[in-house]
Amino acid sequence: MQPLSNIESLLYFTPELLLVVSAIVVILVDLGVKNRESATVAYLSLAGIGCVFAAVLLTHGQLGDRTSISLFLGMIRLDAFSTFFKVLLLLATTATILFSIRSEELDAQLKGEYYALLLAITLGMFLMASSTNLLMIFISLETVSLTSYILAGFLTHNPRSSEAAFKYITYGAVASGTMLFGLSFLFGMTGTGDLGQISTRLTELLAAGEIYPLAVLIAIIFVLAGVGYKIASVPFHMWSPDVYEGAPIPITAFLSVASKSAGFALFIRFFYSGFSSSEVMQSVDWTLMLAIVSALTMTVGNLAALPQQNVKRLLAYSSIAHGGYLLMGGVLLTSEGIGAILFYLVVYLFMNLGAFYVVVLIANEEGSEMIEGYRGLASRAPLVAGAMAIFLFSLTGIPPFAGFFGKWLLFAAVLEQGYYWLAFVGLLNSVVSLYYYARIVKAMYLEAADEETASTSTPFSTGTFALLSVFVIPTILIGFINIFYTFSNISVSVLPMQ
Amino acid sequence: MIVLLISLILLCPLAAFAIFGLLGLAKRSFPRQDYLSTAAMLIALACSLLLLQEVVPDPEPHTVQWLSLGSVTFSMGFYLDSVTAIMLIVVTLVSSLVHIFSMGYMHGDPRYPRFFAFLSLFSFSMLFLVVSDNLLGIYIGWELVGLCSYLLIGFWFEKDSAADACKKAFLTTRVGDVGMFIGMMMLFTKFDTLSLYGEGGIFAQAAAQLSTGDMVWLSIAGVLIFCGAVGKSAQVPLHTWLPDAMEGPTPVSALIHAATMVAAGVYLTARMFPILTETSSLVIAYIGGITAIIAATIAIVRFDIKRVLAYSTVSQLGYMMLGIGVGSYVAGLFHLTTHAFFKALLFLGSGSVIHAFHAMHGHGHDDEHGHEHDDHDAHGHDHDENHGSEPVLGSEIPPDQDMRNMGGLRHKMPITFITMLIATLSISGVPFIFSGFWSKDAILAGVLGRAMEWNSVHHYLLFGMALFAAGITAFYMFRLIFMTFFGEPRNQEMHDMAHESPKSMTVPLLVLAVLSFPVVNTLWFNADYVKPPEQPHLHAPAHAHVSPDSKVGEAGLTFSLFGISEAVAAEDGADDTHGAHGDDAHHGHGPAHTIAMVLSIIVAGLGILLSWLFYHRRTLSAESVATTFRPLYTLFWHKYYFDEFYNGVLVAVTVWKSRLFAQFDGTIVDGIVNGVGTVTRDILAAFVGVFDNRIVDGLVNQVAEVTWSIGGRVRRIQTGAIQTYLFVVLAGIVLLILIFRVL
Amino acid sequence: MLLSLMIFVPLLGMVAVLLLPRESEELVKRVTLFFTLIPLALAVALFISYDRAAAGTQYVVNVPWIEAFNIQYHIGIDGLSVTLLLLTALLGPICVIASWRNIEKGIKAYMALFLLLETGMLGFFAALDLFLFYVFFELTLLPMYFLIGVWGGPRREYAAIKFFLYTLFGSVLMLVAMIAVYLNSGAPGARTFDIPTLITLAATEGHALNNLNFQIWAFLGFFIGFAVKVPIFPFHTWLPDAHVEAPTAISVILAGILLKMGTYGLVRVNMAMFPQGMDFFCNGTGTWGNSLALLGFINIVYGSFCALAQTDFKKLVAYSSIGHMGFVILGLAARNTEGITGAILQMFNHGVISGMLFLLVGVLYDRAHHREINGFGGLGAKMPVYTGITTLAFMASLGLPGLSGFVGEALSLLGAYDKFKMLTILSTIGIVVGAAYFLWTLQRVFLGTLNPKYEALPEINGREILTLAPLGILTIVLGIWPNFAIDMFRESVTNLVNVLQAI
Amino acid sequence: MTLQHYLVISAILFTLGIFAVLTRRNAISILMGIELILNSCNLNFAAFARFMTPPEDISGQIIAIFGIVLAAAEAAVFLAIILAIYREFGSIRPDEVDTLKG
Repeated sequence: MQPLSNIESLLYFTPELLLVVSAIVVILVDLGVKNRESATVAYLSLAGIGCVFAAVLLTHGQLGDRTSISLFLGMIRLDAFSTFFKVLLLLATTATILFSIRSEELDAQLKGEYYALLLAITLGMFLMASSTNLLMIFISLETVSLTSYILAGFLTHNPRSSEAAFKYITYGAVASGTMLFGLSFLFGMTGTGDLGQISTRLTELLAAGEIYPLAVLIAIIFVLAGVGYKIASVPFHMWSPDVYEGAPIPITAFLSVASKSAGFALFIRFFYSGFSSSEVMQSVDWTLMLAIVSALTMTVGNLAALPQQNVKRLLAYSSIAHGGYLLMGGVLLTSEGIGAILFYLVVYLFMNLGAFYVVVLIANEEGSEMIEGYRGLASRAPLVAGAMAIFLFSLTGIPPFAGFFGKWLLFAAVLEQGYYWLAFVGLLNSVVSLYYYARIVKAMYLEAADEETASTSTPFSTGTFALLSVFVIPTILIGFINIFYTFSNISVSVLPMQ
Repeated sequence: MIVLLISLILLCPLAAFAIFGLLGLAKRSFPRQDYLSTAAMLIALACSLLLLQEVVPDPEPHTVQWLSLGSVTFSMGFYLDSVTAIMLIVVTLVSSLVHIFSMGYMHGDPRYPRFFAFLSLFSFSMLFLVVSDNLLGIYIGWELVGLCSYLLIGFWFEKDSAADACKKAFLTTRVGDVGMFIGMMMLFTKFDTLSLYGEGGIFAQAAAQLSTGDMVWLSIAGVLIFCGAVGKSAQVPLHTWLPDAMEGPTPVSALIHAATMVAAGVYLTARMFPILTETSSLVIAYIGGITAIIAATIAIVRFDIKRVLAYSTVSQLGYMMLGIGVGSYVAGLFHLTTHAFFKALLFLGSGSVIHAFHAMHGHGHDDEHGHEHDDHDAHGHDHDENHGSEPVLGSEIPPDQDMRNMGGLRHKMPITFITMLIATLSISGVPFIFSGFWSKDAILAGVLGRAMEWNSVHHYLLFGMALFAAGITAFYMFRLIFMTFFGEPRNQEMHDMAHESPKSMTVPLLVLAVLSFPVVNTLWFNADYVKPPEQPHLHAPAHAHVSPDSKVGEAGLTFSLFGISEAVAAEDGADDTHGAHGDDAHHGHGPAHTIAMVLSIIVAGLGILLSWLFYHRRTLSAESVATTFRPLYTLFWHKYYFDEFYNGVLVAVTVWKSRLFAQFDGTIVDGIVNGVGTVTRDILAAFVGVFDNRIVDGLVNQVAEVTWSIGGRVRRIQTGAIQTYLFVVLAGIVLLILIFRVL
Repeated sequence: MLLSLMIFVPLLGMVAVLLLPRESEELVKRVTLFFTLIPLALAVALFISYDRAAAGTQYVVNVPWIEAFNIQYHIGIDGLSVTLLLLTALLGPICVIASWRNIEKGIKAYMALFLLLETGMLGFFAALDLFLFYVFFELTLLPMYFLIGVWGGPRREYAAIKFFLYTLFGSVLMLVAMIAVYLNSGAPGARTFDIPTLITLAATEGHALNNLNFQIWAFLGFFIGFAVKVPIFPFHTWLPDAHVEAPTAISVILAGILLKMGTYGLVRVNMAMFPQGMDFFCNGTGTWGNSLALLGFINIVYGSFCALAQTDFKKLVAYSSIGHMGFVILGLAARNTEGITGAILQMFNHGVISGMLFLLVGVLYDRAHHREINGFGGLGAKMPVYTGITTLAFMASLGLPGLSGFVGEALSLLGAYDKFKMLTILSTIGIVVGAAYFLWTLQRVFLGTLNPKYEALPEINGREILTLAPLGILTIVLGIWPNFAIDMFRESVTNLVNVLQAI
Repeated sequence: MTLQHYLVISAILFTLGIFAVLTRRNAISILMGIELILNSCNLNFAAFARFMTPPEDISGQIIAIFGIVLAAAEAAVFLAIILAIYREFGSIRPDEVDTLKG
């Protein structure tokens, strides 16, 4: 099918347009809001997100029986895959906005920009999930990156936040520069920016022996540097613990879930549409490369998480480790592998956001992100502690929680392709991860709180519990519900694979 | 009818115990547990007597399916032949008498009801053992009597010696039981059943396999099963528990550790008679012979009246084993029966003496176990005489059991004296009018008969041992009588207080005394009543000078001299009508018997004479003899150092080993996981480029700590300096390119 | 339906307990007791109505669950599972009663977790879908972690995490094996987790599951998972710690049920699904042919000797469990009717007996507040009933005939002797050592002169007797009439033996 | 001038950029290094567009233009963050901004 022209495309571009509109409206309204403490803009953003959500679904409905539509002359593509990620990203954004409302560390003065930036970053991620052209990939990546630099450094007068932003931008700029360099070579070799055509041209050229495999290898590794930086895989992960620790907690949560998801969307599009032909595979066995990267990522993430005392930082490393698990699915050139990634991302969204929400709550209460702050939580706030325990055990991958089902899909996919060693490394890592997750559980349940905190603690509101349950219930139930498996499988089936 | 009677026999005592147990859960007890238990026993006795008429030759077992596994079935059932019937009577009779005796003896004990409940449980277990038709049932009864023995020896568990003794008894017999269990496993693997009788039973199958030649495994199985008997019947080398078991109340010693339970080993061996091969028979005979001598020699130097009797029991049990081992099936069982009565009598008599001495101690009837608190100065002066203290268990002889405190009691306690004298005459083998003479003589004749028949050195040697033991038996038994009942009272104060025991105690003594005369044992003299089973696996050795068809299992033991009966042992079919005596086919037996009888009378006489000289006339001094044969005396005194060996070596090694294992568990096994962790850590450390020689030395938390330390190293790369991070990126890219360029 | 009800009633109970106010502790306990008595009633009903003559599974419920992977909610019972279900359901109320007084804090959470644990255990024994089986297997982990970690002794945190890590380690290997089985069960789309189907497939000539090499590796994966649970040497070191630190009722569950989950898994999965793998490890030939029996032997002797060296009453019982589970392994390694029947019987009996033992230790601990064996002495005079029950439990545990412990042990040995003569004979050392440590303990705690410190020690009370009596009666009944239990699983065992001998 | 010349120059630029980023002890210098990297990419795109694609296809040039725009945006954000850093740490030496680590 021919790509639609720019004007025709606008119809299918409603969600993105709505995001832009919402962002602008938020800024404008913010100018007029007198009471800086009020959460008006936040709720306005939520309303915007709601509209976008409806638009996403409606737009997807317009697909009809077409599997995909190419928009803006082939710049982006609308298909089930992108819709899947859009829904996912909207969920993450919604959660982040809700966290932000409840978080006490965010500066009230800057709320308007903050929410506008959140909406903007969501727009960037939407584009990341649907780009099919090098130009669009680069632009969306940079949109997301630039916005997240600002968000990470959003806490004025907080040196840690500034430091996080500084490290993030330095690291991010180099990584994306490196990626761009790789992209330029891809463009040079194939003479096109379209991923589909790149794949075709690469296949032809390699078959004809007209380009060096080394050039392809370097291009792939340079691209990997950019993508790997987004999903925080070894050796491009080092920014993430520092940034996660320094950034405001809602942003950390957002980065760890949404940014990673968008990164994976990009990764899957890029590698599966661009480099999955057998000729490319023959000259550059990037799946083996990914397998090694994946094993290293989860191992480094888990091991480094072990001694952490700061829960936010611990979750940062845990997030790296989960990136490693997710990459396992990417090692395989199968739809099962991709399906497993998608499913795991859904699961991960709920459990990780849930965990970060508890971190927000405790930070509000204790003013600390340290494990000590969690001592005796079970007696102070049994429901919060119970929810946190569920998130953590789900992150470990213990049935009956959703994390187990996610891992199970990943491992099944890996084993099916005979990567026994990788599955083994992954499973051992799950065992190791139990240790540090259990440390938090231990603090909550097995250790007594200091007298002081025990007495000064404030009860959590009903809204808090309601929001918690929004994360807890899916974390318990997702694995048992068929539709999620189906959904992730349909999303995969539209990907052009060779 | 049979089933009904046997069920009654079993259920009555069981019910008596069950009532106690169930009420116990509610922390109550039946007001008259003693009557309940005794009545149960009397009913059982009556049923046993009725059963006598039901005995038929070659009976079929009455079985029910107990455990069905699909392919394999284990049944439980009764087997009633003449031996069973006689055993039933022996057990129920002795048990009833002991029950009655205990009503007097144990009166006032704080745990009086429990005592009777345990006696009931014991009776049930013992009877179950006796009537079982299969090895599994026997094993069950076997272990249960062991349990009862444990409970009753430790009845006065406040006494440390009793607590030690009961544990020792259980463990020692358990060692033998494990051997028995292995033997059972061998038989089961071979025959797929544990039933002994009936079609498809072990005996039938074993007989059918007669022609298969090599029966080494059968010998091994036989010896292993015999191991159980070694433990339970206190044969060397597992005999040490029985003397210590005298820590239990005296009626218990009489019932369990003299008359019935310890005889169960002999009974079992007799039951296994049909599958004994010549090797296993010889092993049994030797163990029996050696036990007879060792125990008898130890008995000579004991001063504790109950210990003397205990060693005497061990010695007599050895005798019975010897009898079975040489194929004198009937003689062995005959001795079992007679011994049960006269030994029970001896024990109860000694109980009566102890009881008498007890009263004067002011503890009253109610508090025998009070003697743990007894004054120790009595022992102080004893030790001089003792040439050193008695080692290990039972090192302190309670004064009321010490024969050196007794003497001249025959006037004070005439009934006790008379009855005990009868029993002593019986055990010593005083000819003709006492049952012990006949049974012991039957064994001696059996051994000699087998020796002559097979012309076997082994059996001549065994005969010598048996004869020697017989002499010593007479000696130490009369030593006991002389020291206790004759002479001057050695402890006047105690003597003055002594008195005859109440009726409930003397009546059982009298009954048992009557039972020590051969008249009441006539069943044994009826050749048709008790017949030895065939031993298809026992072959006469090549050099035997009897015709090969001669059935050695019937080593004839004729009583032709007095015509009391035809033969103790049955004849094979053709000879049944004639009886054995004077029959040419059994020419070996007649002379053997005569020689044995004459010799046994001589040695018994010698023993009694010497004893008289030493302990009554005091013409000879025991002390001087002891000094002369100091090494031998010391050996006897220290009971051949068995206990020292077991405690010093076996127990110590076991405990040491267990400590070692536990230590191993704490350090090594956890440590192996640790080791894997360490290796992983070192490799990873090298990879990470950070070396640290400090080894994490937590013993248990190793894996976690090691992994943790890796984590610590990994995080150290995270220096916080952004340019380091970027360098890692660059290095990573270069590394990836290099790796895949090389690949 | 009955079966599902039984499994999920405790879960319902958990919800109910959670909804109760925290202050009404008595109510919480009563509600919990009520929700554990229902499964017991249902289990008894199942036990009675179970068709003993039929070989297959009964009360089957099979509804699709996660269709994307052909995962079904497939439950059903055969003789083996119904026996263990009964045990589980029986220990449930007993443990609730045992926890009545000695759980001081957070009784509500305790009871809720306990009910969750019960659902996990019941579901595990009924599951016929491998995935479901695994989910229930893991479901027991979390409550157990908290029950030990929160309500345990002084070193509870360490014990809890050790238990958790060990088990998780085992179960991830099991997960790999499980996925491998799933992937090899057919072409994509036709794959299944259904245990009965998998067993049939594994017995089909030429099927991927029938491959010897595959069977060996899959066997190993599952085996390690279960071995940690059993626990089989050298994966046992979590057990003494967990047992010692856990509260009484949880020790009972741990020893009574959780250990059985390991051996049950061995029977249900390893033996039935991988008969060739099983054959490889216990055919008595080759380098590996004796390995399973050897592990059983090591467990028996090693556990017994370790128990002998303990001075902590509870640790002693814990090590004795290791020894007793060795008999189960030995019996299973024999792969014949006697051995397997013995092993299953031993599983049940050990559940009952070790339950008693831990309860008894708890009774003493509640009174004296320590468990040092050498610190007692002469209690027999002070607490005659308690002593009597303890003696009964000890005797049953050391395999006294007439009590249940003997039958299982004896049958296991009988079966094993047929295949592994030397190892079996050596294993009997365990019987003697077993008698030694129990009698020695009996002597040190109950016999001898009364330790004056415990002059005022109160006798065992009615509530405690109530927890012990059913177990004690079962011990005696099963000792006298083992067919009572064997009837239930005779056909199942015959089936299994046929499968094992078909290869 | 052939394609090779452009590529060599861009490679040199890229390397210099990386070198600057890794070694400079001043945040501004690092920003300059980053700009070098980005510009080397732009050069590449332009060169490839000139030599490898038909003249009517200007997608390469477009990417280069976008690259310039984004580089500018990045520089702006970077400078803002450097300001914040200077405010908080009193220094813009990257090795002194290392409170987050481990």
